[in-house]
Amino acid sequence: MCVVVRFYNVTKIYKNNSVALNNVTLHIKKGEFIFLVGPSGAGKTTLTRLIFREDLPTRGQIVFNGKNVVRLRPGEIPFHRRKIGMVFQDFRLLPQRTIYDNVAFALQVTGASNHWIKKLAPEALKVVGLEGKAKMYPEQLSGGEQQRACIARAIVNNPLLLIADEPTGNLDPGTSRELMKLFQEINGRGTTIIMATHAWDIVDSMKKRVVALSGGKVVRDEESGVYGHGA
Amino acid sequence: MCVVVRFYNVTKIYKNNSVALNNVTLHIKKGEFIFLVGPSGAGKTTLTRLIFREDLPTRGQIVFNGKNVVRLRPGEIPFHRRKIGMVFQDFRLLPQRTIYDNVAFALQVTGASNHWIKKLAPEALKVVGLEGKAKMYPEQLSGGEQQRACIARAIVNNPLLLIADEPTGNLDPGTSRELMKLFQEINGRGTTIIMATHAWDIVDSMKKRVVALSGGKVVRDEESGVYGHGA
Amino acid sequence: MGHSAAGYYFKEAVNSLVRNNWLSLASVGVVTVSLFILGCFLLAAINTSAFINTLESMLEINVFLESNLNKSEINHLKEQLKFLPGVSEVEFVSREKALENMLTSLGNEKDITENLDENPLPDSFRVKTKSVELAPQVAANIYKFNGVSNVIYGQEVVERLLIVTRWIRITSLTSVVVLGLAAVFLISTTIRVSVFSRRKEIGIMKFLGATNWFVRFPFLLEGVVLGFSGALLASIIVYLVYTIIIDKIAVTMPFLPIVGQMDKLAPVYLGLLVLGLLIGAAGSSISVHRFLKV
Amino acid sequence: MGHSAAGYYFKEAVNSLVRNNWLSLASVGVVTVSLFILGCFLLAAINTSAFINTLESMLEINVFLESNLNKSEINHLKEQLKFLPGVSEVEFVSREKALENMLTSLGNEKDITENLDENPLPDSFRVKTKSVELAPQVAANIYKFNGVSNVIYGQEVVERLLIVTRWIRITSLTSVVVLGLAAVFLISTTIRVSVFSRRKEIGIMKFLGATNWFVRFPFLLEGVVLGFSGALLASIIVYLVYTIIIDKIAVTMPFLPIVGQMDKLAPVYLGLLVLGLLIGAAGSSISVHRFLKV
Ligand SMILES: Nc1ncnc2c1ncn2[C@@H]1O[C@H](COP(=O)(O)OP(=O)(O)OP(=O)(O)O)[C@@H](O)[C@H]1O
Ligand SMILES: Nc1ncnc2c1ncn2[C@@H]1O[C@H](COP(=O)(O)OP(=O)(O)OP(=O)(O)O)[C@@H](O)[C@H]1O
Ligand SMILES: [Mg+2]
Ligand SMILES: [Mg+2]
Repeated sequence: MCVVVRFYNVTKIYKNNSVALNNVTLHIKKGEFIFLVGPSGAGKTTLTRLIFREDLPTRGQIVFNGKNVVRLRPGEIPFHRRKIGMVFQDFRLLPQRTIYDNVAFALQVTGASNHWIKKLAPEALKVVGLEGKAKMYPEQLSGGEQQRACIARAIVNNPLLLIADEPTGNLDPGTSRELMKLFQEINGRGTTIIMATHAWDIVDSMKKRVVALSGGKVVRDEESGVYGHGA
Repeated sequence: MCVVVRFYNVTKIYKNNSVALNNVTLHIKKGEFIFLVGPSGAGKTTLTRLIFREDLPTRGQIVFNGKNVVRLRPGEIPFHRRKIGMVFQDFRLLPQRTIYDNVAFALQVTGASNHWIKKLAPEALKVVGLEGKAKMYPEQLSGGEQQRACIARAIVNNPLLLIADEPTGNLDPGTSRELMKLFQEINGRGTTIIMATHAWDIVDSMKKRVVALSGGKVVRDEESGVYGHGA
Repeated sequence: MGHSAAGYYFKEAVNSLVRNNWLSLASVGVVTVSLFILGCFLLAAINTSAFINTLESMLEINVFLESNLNKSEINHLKEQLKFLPGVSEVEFVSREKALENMLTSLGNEKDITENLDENPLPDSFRVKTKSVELAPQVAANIYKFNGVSNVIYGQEVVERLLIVTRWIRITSLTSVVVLGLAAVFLISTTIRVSVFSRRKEIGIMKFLGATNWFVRFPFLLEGVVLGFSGALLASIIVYLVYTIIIDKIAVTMPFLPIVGQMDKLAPVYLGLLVLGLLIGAAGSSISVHRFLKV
Repeated sequence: MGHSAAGYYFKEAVNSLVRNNWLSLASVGVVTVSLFILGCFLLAAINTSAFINTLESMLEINVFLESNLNKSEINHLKEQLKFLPGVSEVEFVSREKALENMLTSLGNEKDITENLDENPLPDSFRVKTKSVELAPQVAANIYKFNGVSNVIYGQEVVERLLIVTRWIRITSLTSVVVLGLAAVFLISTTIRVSVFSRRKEIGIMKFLGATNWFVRFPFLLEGVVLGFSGALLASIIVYLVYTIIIDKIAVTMPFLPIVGQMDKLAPVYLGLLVLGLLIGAAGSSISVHRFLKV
């Protein structure tokens, strides 16, 4: 099976009638690295939320890994989500747990053994350079550190698909560059990556597939594309 | 009075012994536009929190507009804060109020008349391009839109000092450029601006004063400086 | 506070009640339930007290006279008794009347007087005291009078009654106090938890330069509205339940003394309303206090 | 659930209790207060019931006999009475004994027998019934017997007593039910509000791929611990208060029938514990349910 995510004529209209996605059709192949670009409010986050089954589309179908996301039974949703590593734009760390516990928790929910957790969680923290802050609580971290904690949590259980929404929004250029190296490495091991971003310099330098949204429509979809400054 | 903010040997050590600021001395003159740069965890947000009297320094003194911030009585704090417009890195919008009410609220707390509020709040929303989303709630906005709402709230009561922490972190380049134009305009009217950012391209193009932090120390302070890619 | 501010406070309080409708409902529910129980108990205590008074007022001292007294001596004795401190009522019971009463109590269908040649009973007075506690002293005083052959007031019964009623009074007072404190605790806890769940909001207000009073006032108003609504509901329910119960009791147990006059009950309802209002106001403004220090 | 999962659930529950210590304390407090009041009321209801039983058991039927009966006729009558359905006790009171009793009740210090040529009173039986409801029927049956001149059982008193005791029973049962429901409401509301204040946390867990049960279980355990701790505290306080009170009553009012046997009280304490535990478990897991739909 070659295609990980398929969107068929997906439209998402929120309750207050704002059209976030408008008839989007999109195929994402296994192992691809996709930049999702477009102005603020274009629908990037909405698109990722639909894949993650955080919300349902108003019209259209979404297939992930051979399963129709729209038709998942409530009991199947957790298992669907475990296959996706998600870096949320607003982080969503558990405020009452340490950074280590936040990362470990993503493994705990999958029923991983303590042994396994003790091996993987510190590794993930090391990858994002937070090994020294493992025992701190989210509110004790700087914005960039919280973002990195969120990334560590997303990659810790080696997901099939990694969705990163604005993962460099709070990072300095040096850390950003390192993060992109890490993403390429993960991508190299076969993980599909969707990254929504405004960082035109990163997009331009990576020469990956670029999907540009505007007003909820796919306005551009190019292999080794660029951010496109006009947008 | 020419100097708006003075830091005298300010050190901030958090409860868990992490040194966020280390003996910082800094003078910021009225009408200046300052970029605060430095890697993630360098202490940028901490510095702004101390000016805002969200927290107290461990050692040292901070003077804002002729008043010692460290020695403010509890009853004076609100009036101190009203002189500062703050764009928080984590937005801090009131989740149960509409965008309009969030912006209006910043005026309400100062005791502004309804007439005044009805004039100023829509203006501020228009400036950030959110006039169409005034009636929506924060969770109904995209990340970039929330950030703009936060900016509208910070500028609505024409503060003496505008502190913006990562105001372009969730904005596309186009919106960022417009925001910077807006900031320059506000700055032109005499408002001092401190902007913590990782957007090297913006810093480099604006040629303003740059204060670089690293490990809690001021490592560079230049008039019309650049981001400095090595940092 | 200016016109706009007053309007703001009021609008805020109402908006917040609507926004947090679930929490508001829960708080009102807790106030209602707590004050309903307290109200029922207050009414029960008032009625118990009235019942005890009636019981006690039924207690009488029987003063048996020597058989050789004439009318004027008896009248003189009656006057003496009337002016004795603590005595509220004196009634003469002739020996004929006493026999009649006894026969009635034995059942007057068959005539026991058939077997009776002479009335064996003495003349007597029935004396009531102003309060049951005075009975022993009054009885002792009467016993010293000339012409009195014996004084009986059911010493044991009086003593027991005194102990029991004192216990009942203490218990019902304690219960009311304990329930009152429980109501205060329950209501203020609910309001505190509800404020707790909005601590972030309070923090943000402070960051925008709101003074403590500006933050606190809408919460205070909200607490007042919550507490008062709950108390009003409780009062209405207590009133309805009580009305139904006294109607039923009036039919099935007309002999029971039920307090039905509004002048005695009004303080109960008023007390509930004031209590609800005060706890609501205090509970919310004190809770807010904890989160104002930012 | 594997070993690691069980450990996780338990650790989570404990951690959460410690983390939310303020909320936990508030919830335990509410459980304690609610169940304390319920417990006091249950004990009061049990004792009221026992008291009513004693009162009722004191009620007796007086059966007056014709004056011309001989010993064997009297004995025969006694046997007949004993085998009458509903009768529990029969005691013979001779006319001499009856006179003595009457004289005692009039005060035996002066001798009224001086004035008395002949005893005017008849022989009688004192009959007790198995329950007070049976008295009217039993009395009517006895009246038909030969040799019985009159039957008195204080018809009015019995009727009143029956009505009053039925009311007391209904009232105390209703109170216990109402208080029980109130306790359930108060406890589950507090727990719901406390879960409500952590709704974001629940949402994040779901986003990480936690199953509903994985999220719910620690909350359920936490609810059980909260409910049980509160109930245990309430039971202990009720037990202590009750012990003190019955000790006091045993001294000051030895005549009152107090239920002190543990076999009758154990169900009360057990009931409180089970109730606390169940409400805690149900309250928290039901509340979590609302926030699981993300
Ligand atoms: N409340 C806190 N308690 C303990 N440590 C803290 C707290 N807030 C910040 N820190 C620590 O202080 C250091 C400086 O944090 P600060 O938020 O000022 O960094 P920053 O320059 O804003 O970084 P970023 O660019 O990632 O936002 C960090 O190492 C952080 O972990
Ligand atoms: N829960 C919601 N209810 C109503 N409208 C919503 C909701 N979430 C998003 N929207 C609207 O849908 C549109 C698309 O939002 P989305 O978050 O997908 O944008 P985005 O591309 O991620 O933008 P950004 O770069 O600013 O994060 C926006 O106009 C937003 O206002
Ligand atoms: Mg977005
Ligand atoms: Mg920061």
